Amino acid sequence: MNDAMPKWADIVLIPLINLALALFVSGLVVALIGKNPFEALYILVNGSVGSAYGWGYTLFYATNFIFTGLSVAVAFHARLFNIGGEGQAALGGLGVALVALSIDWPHWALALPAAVIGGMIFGALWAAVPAYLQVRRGSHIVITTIMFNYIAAALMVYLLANVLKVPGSASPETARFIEGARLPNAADILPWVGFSRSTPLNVSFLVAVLACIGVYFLIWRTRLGYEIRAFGHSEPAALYAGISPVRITMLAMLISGGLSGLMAINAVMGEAERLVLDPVQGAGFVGIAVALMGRSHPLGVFIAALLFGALYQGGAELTFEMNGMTREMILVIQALVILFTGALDNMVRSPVERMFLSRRRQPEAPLPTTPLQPGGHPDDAKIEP
Amino acid sequence: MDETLAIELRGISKAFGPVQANKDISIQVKRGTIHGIIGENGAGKSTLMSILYGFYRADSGEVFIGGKKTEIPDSQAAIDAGIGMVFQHFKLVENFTVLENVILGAEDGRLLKPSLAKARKLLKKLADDYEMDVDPDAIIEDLGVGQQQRVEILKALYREADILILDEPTGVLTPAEADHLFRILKGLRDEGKTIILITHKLREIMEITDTVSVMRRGEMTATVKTAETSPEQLAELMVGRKVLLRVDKTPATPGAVVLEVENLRVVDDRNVERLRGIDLTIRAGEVLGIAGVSGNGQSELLEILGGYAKGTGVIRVNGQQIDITGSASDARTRRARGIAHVPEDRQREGLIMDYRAWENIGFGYHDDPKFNSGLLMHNSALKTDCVDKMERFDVRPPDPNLAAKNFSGGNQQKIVLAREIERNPDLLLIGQPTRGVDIGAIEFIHQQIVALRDQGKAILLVSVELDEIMALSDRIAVMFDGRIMGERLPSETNQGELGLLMAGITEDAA
Amino acid sequence: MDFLGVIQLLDSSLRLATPLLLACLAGLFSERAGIFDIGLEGKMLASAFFSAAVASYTGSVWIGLMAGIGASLVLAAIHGVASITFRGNQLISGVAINFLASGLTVVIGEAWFSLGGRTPQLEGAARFQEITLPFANAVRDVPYLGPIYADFLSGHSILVYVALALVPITWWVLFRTRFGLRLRAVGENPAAVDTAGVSVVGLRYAAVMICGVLTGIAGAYLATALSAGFVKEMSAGRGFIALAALIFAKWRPWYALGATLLFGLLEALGNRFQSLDLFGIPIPTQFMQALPYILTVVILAGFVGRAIPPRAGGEPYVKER
Amino acid sequence: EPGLIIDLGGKFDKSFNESAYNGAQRWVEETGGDYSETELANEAQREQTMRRMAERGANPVVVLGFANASTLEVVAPDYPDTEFVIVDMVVDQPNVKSVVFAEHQGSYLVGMMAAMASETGTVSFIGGMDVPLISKFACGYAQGAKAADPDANVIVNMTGTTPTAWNDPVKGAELTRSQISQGSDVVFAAAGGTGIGVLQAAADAGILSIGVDSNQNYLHPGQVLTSMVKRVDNAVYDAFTKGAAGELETGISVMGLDNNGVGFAMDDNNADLVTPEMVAAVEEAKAKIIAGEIEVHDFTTDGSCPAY
Ligand SMILES: Nc1ncnc2c1ncn2[C@@H]1O[C@H](COP(=O)(O)OP(=O)(O)OP(=O)(O)O)[C@@H](O)[C@H]1O
Ligand SMILES: Nc1ncnc2c1ncn2[C@@H]1O[C@H](COP(=O)(O)OP(=O)(O)OP(=O)(O)O)[C@@H](O)[C@H]1O
Ligand SMILES: [Mg+2]
Ligand SMILES: [Mg+2]
Repeated sequence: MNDAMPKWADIVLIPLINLALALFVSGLVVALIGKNPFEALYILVNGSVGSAYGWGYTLFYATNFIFTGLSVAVAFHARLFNIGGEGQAALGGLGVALVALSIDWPHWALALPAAVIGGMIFGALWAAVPAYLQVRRGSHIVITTIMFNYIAAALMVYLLANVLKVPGSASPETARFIEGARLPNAADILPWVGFSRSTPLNVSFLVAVLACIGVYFLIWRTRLGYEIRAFGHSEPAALYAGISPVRITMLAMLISGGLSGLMAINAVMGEAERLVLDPVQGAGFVGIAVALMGRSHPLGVFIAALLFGALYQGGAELTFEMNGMTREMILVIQALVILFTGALDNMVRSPVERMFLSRRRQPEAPLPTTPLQPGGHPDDAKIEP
Repeated sequence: MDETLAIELRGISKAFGPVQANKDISIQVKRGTIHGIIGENGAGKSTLMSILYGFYRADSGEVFIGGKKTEIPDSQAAIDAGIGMVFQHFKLVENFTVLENVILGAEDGRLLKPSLAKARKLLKKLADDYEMDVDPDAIIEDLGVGQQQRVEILKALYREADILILDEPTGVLTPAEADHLFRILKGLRDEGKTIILITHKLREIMEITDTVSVMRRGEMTATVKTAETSPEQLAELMVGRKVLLRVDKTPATPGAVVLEVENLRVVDDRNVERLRGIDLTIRAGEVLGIAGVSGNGQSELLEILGGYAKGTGVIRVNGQQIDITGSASDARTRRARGIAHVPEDRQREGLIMDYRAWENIGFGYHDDPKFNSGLLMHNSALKTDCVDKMERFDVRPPDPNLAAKNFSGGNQQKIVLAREIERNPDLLLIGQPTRGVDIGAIEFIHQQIVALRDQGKAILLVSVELDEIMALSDRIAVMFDGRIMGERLPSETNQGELGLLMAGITEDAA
Repeated sequence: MDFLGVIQLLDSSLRLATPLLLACLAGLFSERAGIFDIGLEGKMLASAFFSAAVASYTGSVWIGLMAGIGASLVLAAIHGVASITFRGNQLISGVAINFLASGLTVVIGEAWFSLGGRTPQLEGAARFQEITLPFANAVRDVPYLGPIYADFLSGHSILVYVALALVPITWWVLFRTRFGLRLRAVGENPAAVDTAGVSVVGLRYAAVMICGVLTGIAGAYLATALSAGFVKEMSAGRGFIALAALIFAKWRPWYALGATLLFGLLEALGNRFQSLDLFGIPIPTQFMQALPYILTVVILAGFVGRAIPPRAGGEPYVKER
Repeated sequence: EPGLIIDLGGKFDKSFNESAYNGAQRWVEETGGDYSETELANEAQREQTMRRMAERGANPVVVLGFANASTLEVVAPDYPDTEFVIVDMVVDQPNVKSVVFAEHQGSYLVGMMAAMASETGTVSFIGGMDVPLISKFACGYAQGAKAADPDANVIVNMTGTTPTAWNDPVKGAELTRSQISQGSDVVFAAAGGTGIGVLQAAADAGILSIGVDSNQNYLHPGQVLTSMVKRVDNAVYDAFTKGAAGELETGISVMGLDNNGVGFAMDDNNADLVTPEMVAAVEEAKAKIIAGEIEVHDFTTDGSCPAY
């Protein structure tokens, strides 16, 4: 029972302390390589959320992480560890690109739903094989999804270098999508906010928000979600209730793969406007961290994705603005954030919990004592009949 | 310093987060006696003993062993002080052999070989001395619970324990096995060892202990000489009010046949035949009790009737044969045929411990149109339903938003019962209805089962508690090793006869 | 392909399998004790960097090896503190360690050598050299057995032999010693170990640290034996493959040898037959490059049954909630 | 003040990016000037960084690598007063100078040298990833080898299909050993950080290797036959100098053998390895290529290679 602490402490105070610790240690690393940590912190924060420009990038990265984070989260609810987000998102990119390139789209509003479907189907198909093998052959989904990441990478290189590339071009990338298959970006939609023309943030962010809401509904409101969670909590109980493990594993992985595939809406259709080699850029792996830190809840995923988006953008500013700051520094900061907010959570939680507990115990009145003589040995103390 | 005291605890307190499990407990245990500890579920018995064994650390209080103040920061210290403990939930490594489990932590050197050889010899000797045979090379998970318990006792004896704590040891034993255990305990006592026996069975307390302490809600309410007390008094001390120790019921009036089972066989995933041809029938308005030591196929019987084990044979419900092998054979289709199921292990199967009460109230029936529209769940319908059922089954606290894990065992069981009974099934399967449930709640649950029978339902009751089987059943079938050894009427049999059947001994053999 | 070709293929498989084997055995210790470790990759990378950096700085590969093991141990300790002491989520901790290693190796490397995160090339005593086993040259001409001995078994760095020797040693430690019994028990049921009077925390730390040492050797092998210096991200996913091999091997030492040799062989085959014509139709390079992964899936699905992990794996040992 | 955007892969990749960086450094040393520089960390930053550079007032802005082309196509028109230089790709905008290299020609020459230095008649190539640009190297190399020795056997291998393909010296070394076992005794690496492992394995096994992009002969003196240099440094240096003087010409500039944009590296480290006959043959071929008498096929034009 987790009533040791008020809720606000659980969801606000503790994460903030953790984040502060992570930044503190990051500051030590920055200082260690001879840079000013305060300046770095300022650039990091200001660069990511200090301007419309920064937000444009922060939210763009966050969009990717929301999709991959949700993907991992949905699988987690069924107690499946899908580390195939990289490959599923790459295949999603293929699906999106095929949709975008296949028809002379008159308007993005038509192209987007089609691309959503294309991305989801391709991502889901790439997850389907590992899911099926898990269900039918007991092949461990962790291995198979790792393998499918590599296979996806090979497939993408083959297709882009040989099949989809613009003839005569040396670039392993598809042609740029036509106007009707390009998504409007933040500057198009919200010109008055001050987003720059080039901001990569685009309507896919809204799709991501919808996906969060959708996943929330799926998991906590639908019958399927009810069954997925039940299966994830206890397989014997699921069997007892007549929930088919085969069906749940397949469906959860298909949805998970579909969500990863959706990432391509943002990265391929929204930003690059063409399919390039490796459009995923590690977002599949970041999704694992995002899902774990967000406790597999869509809102948590959203917040964690935002945090990682801000770190990505702030980190870019850091390398841009601070001489001699390598881009790997940002990996270190990310790692520390994951470590402190995710894995070392109890380091802060336990003492805080104890603090709250001791404050709460004091006013409690003792239980009324029984009229019986407590304890001792019968020779010494007789009880009332 | 009192040399005659094996153990003295003074002022032990222990809190688990907000739960105060032990509150300022003091107790003295004389050397060479069997000391019983009795109390409702959750009274804090296991916690207290676990503190003595160094498994938990007390928040405050002192421990004296043999009159000497002793710090027990961990189990090693307890072992060094001559204490051995058989936990309520065994602490065995399931895929290790018996020998490996016995020597674990008490190995003689860095290498295993000498320890294993030594343990094998000692095990043989202990087996001879106490008639406790266990195959030293058997894998724990292949053993029955009774055998597993022997391993736990052997572990303690191997460590030369002087003081032996047994936490609810008889729950998993046949009466004969329990008698055997008690003989062993008496033997050990006569050798001068001290024994602490935790149980919730008053009969056992009366039968074997010299003194008994009663716990209630984390506090020690009394310690008395067994000879100077009575079951009724103990029960009252435990619960704080008078309780009915018998079940009131009228003779059954059986109706039409509801369930027919012919030659039912189940093979588990390790290719062991768990059911070896079961035949039985149950009529409307009667309770068929299945007695037996756990692990003799009862679970598999419930599982295949409940729809989630596969096997061969014939099952007919209300005269219609149901599919038990096809892919459509699952718990869902069973429920559609009017079979409700209270599973043996409510925490593993019957409930999703992280689900709130209202979510659990629809578990298994979540595809009922009342609870969903095909896609979305009607959470409000579930909640209303839950509030209603909680009230009628007196679930405490009556809070539908509380997670199942935060209810006490008895209340968890009430939630499951409420859910299954209220479906108005034709056939109700009930496994271990009162396991881990305290006396007060047992009373209530038993009344519910009898009431259901009187409404004309067919009930299959599986329990390892012979008392319960005797009290509730209209007919009793005894299972042993995947077979039904025989059927008896409760009025025409006794615990002794049933106990023999449970051990696989039929009259012709005996 | 002729016999010598086969020998060379096996030779290559052995080299490629060695880092996987070391990491796989490392993971085996950790996971057998109930601590899942997806941070093998990061530890390997950190060790690769520090072994190369220190070897280049001191000129001694042995000091480098120690430094690599040390770095890996530091990360292992972080994993231990997070997942044992503070009962954190082992997966999160592993992910964090992977990120930390990819970032820190470059940040430190850049600050140290200003070579963009690389270390200087290692030469001479700063590298592990290949060892020629006794009589290797003398027996080379013996048919079949000669080449097997001289070309396949002989001529590897000492760490290869260490890795091979670690297989029976691991088996022996796990199944024949007190420590091994307790280690396996703590991964199956920590409460049993605890009530037997043995420290769960101590055992798990020991296992995590052994894991650190072995991944340390794996990383050093990459940077100071197979290549001559550190390049960023040079572990190139081998930690994950090792993890896959561990599951494949069902957490058993001899199977681990088999699994990693199989992975090594598949990769060697992929290297050797990158361009292949099948009945005159050229197979795309990318297909051949993906073949090891495809075959892994096929073998897993076709021949390897369900792998049951240690039962207490991944869950922190919590007595009081 | 000029600006340089270093591509994914990093400043010290020992080849492409590093060469550009060296060009910028040379300019700094010679002119004492200052320039802005930044490294890309991921795909999405391309546009961001280009715009940031332009808005910061850098001029000209040099971007490296083919992957920037489609981005620059969009960005350049928004900054008509800024001049951009893109290396390795053509972008058709009035304020963009596109610098492309005839890598196939340079590779042809080192291919000839490889075949001539080979005793086994088998030479090999290791590329990072099987993408058109790398095949352009491989194909030129194979053509050169076949030209010098029509019976030459050319083995072509690629490291991998994930980004780690460019940073996997272990795999590079293993591929090299595999090629050696197939008879190769000269190996040409065009695989970024992976190439370091290739050159190392070649040196360890006592065979010859060929470096790429910058002059890598010094890495293993006496064991690197030559390096196929691609003077990205010159391109950058040139852009910086001309940009400062305000005389940068936009349009396409092909850096080939004729203007020393590509070539093979000769220095003390490989002086003993390259025989006068080799130099003579290669110089002759070079002259013929410049004169148009020999036409080296460019893989990227049609995705096929006549030599394999
Ligand atoms: N593991 C746990 N973590 C947190 N709280 C718990 C835990 N187990 C039990 N509780 C809390 O302690 C209370 C007592 O639980 P317990 O099962 O011991 O009750 P009980 O007195 O045995 O009741 P019953 O007779 O109904 O079984 C419950 O209300 C529950 O909220
Ligand atoms: N590890 C634990 N963490 C949190 N709460 C616990 C823990 N163990 C026991 N409790 C709680 O402490 C109280 C006392 O539990 P304890 O197991 O000692 O009771 P018990 O008398 O042995 O009951 P039972 O008859 O059910 O075995 C209960 O409310 C229980 O829920
Ligand atoms: Mg108890
Ligand atoms: Mg209880």
